[in-house]
Amino acid sequence: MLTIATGNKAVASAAREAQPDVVAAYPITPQTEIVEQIANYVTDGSMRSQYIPVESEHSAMAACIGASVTGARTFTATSSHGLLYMHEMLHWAAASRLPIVMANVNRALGPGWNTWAEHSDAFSQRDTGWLQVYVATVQEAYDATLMAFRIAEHHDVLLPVMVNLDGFSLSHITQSLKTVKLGDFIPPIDLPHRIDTTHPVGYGPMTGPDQYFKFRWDIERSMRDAVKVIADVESDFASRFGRQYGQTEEYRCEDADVVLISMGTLGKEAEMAIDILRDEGIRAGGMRLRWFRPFPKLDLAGREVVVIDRDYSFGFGGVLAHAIRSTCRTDLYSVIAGLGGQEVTYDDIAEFVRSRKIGTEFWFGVTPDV
Amino acid sequence: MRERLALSTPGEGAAGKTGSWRVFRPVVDKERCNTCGLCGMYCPDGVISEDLTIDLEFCKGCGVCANECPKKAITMEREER
Amino acid sequence: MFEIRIHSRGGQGGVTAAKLLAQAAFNDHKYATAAPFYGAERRGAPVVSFVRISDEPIKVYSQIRSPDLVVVLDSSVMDVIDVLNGIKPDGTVLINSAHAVTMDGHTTHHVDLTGIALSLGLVVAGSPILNTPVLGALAKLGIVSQESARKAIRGTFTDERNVKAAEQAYAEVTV
Amino acid sequence: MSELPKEEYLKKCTSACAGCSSTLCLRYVLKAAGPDTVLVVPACCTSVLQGIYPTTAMNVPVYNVAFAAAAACASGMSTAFSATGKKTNVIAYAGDGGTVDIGIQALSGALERGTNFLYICYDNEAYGNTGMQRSGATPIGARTTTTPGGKLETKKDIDRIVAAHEPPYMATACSAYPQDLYKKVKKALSIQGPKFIHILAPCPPGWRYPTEKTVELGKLAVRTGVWMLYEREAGKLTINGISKAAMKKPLPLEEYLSAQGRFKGISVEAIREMQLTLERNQRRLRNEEEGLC
Repeated sequence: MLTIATGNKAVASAAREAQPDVVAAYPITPQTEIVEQIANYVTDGSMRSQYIPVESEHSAMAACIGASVTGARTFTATSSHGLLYMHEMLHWAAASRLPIVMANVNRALGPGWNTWAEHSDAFSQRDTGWLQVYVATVQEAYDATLMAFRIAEHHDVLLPVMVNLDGFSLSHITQSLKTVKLGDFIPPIDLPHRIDTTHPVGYGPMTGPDQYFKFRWDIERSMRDAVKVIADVESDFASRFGRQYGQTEEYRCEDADVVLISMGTLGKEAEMAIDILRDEGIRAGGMRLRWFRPFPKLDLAGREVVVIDRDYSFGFGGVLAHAIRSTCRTDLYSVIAGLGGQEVTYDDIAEFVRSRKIGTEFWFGVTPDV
Repeated sequence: MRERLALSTPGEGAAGKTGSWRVFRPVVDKERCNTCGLCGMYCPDGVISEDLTIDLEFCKGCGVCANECPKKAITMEREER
Repeated sequence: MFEIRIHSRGGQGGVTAAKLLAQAAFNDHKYATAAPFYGAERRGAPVVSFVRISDEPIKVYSQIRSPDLVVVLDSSVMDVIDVLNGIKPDGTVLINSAHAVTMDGHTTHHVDLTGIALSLGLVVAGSPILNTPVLGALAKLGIVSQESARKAIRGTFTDERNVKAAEQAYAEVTV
Repeated sequence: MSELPKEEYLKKCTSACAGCSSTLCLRYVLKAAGPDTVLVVPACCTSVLQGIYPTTAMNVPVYNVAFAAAAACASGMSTAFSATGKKTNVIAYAGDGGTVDIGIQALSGALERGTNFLYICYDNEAYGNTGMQRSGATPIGARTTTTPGGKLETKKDIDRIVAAHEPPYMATACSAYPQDLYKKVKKALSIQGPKFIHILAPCPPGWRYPTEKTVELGKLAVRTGVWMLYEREAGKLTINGISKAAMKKPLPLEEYLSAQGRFKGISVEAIREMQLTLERNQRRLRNEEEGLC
């Protein structure tokens, strides 16, 4: 069905379609609309999930963990400080190999209080063992949420998935949305290690130095296996519903001399910038990174690279820039822009590319010699 | 199935043969024992069976049984190792 | 791409007006996005929201800086905000006012949305509803079709007075 | 004793300290709950005493969870079981630190939401697993590794905090009375909604008394009135007989204190404060039972 929706409503609508058994969530700006919408769905009977109105995000994730380990399909949503408050439980969920799906509405961290878009909240959870995908349109928020369940629950993965959408600039904007009838796209959940009181086991007991590392390695192995699972699920999604996604979304990249890499809504705005640059005779291409964990293998050989980070690792640099610098063994021009919802237009992005100085870092809006 | 996470299977000896922890061992005077079963009821580790024999492989030697026995039928005697 | 900037005060329905307009444009088989700009404001503070309508998919997420049309739901915001900021040279203005207003050489349409809402009793918590009647005025200006506007309103509100208000605004707006 | 099931759900043997009263409690909790039970265990002695992977002494599923998360995790579990029509008992089994301190928010939330589960706090009045640091449940005057001069504050009254949530069933128990504990767990599990049982569980290394005195210490706590045994079912309070008797003819508090190394050198003021606290507590309970408040 073709309709219009905000990013938040698209996520809630996808969650309803996936029919989780349990949703445990706590409201936080700008994610609140997701929780409200799910509460509405549950109340009007269109969603048959059990909704647990927990008293904190730490408890939201703990409740999801408790539900998930019984073999139930489980969903939650959060943002910013809520995500950070969950941090301990994010590790717990992943290491318990629980396929929980969570929408995270990317938002800056305080102080000062700032409810606008930034990726630092999710990037600071990058080592928790969660798969992370970043979306750029209302449609993609919907599609990625649906696919997240199938990817997470796949037996070669069995890790939780975080679907990230930019606060306000995607969560609150209204765009068209094609909803789908899932059919058998997501098979029934089958958690191999779900609690069975007729075959009792102890979950996550004391595990000594002679054993512990094996389980860590298996998380990494599953992250690596997830690359293929993601590709398979995305291609099956394309064949059923006609929309193809990948680890990255490329725009006029084939013959590009300079590739601009970014994430989230800035990646869409960047396409406008690429068109402007092309009109000026600069052979630029855009690459929007969708999957951050597992991190994709990018081929950037022989190209100049400009990276926009909507985040920062203090005392170090842009997190995305660093990831690309190290995995692609390439130097690049690192732009820090859009922090806390800082307005970044396609004109600004085009100028980042024009004035690139490979090997340096540029903070947008701050004097360049800082 | 791959070993994805630490799942422990129930079994005896999860903490080893805890009988080796003992300094004193309970010794039952069958003459005095009236089989009231309080020793078994109070044994924290449940190593005293229904017929009131003490599993010395696992008994940690805490002495609760001796302390609670109304007939003073259990004495704690030094382990000789 | 046609870009519309809506100025209002918190609680007046500017954000909902943007959504309704996007829905109506969508009903016309156009691409549309509605984006509220959420500041730290509270009720009564000036609020701005953006609508983009296009025949092509819309990739822009940043704020509208050079609108084709500026809609002013509350003329008092003009005391604190330059609503014409960045407007295209041939850009036009739609203003909620009982009287004609001249705006620095830009074609300006006016309609008494407040009067329409009050006459129909469309008042919620003491505030006249402006977001549904404004859709009628926008339809008259050719931004969306009248039928699509009606459909968008009916898809969101059950009170038929909203449709009536839009029809009245359609009839009364100056062109 | 004949009414108690013979089944043991703790395999020989846990790595609990010799004379551990919380293990004794767990034996009876599980006897009462039976095999269709899941334990949710936050960081506490019980996380360790199950044994080391790959073998566990626990013959029911145990989900080990982070320190602050037991009640919330149990919430999710209980909700999921009921969503799939399962009647499995969900029991959070947590120490005093995980209950009165770091886990109190999750506990309060789960109680308020009416979660169908049983929360058991086994209270050894300190962070036992990490070597006896003070907790909110440590009594005044007790020496712990973080109160080397004796704790200055009185024990946090978690029972009144829980009671304010008006759960359909709550009770206190003590490891020295395992049959009483068994009955209370049985009753709790027969009731729908959130249930809370607070067990005083003496700890030989933490309280510094010889291991064989574990049951004796528990009895002393009850007979001196330091620990009151009662149940509150559907808002109606019943003080158990043994505590009623103790209120009439209590053993002197000093008998309880002098049996433990942790109270060595306790000040007269601290003893007086403890005495006043227990009298206040008894008065309050008696008044409630008699319908005077």
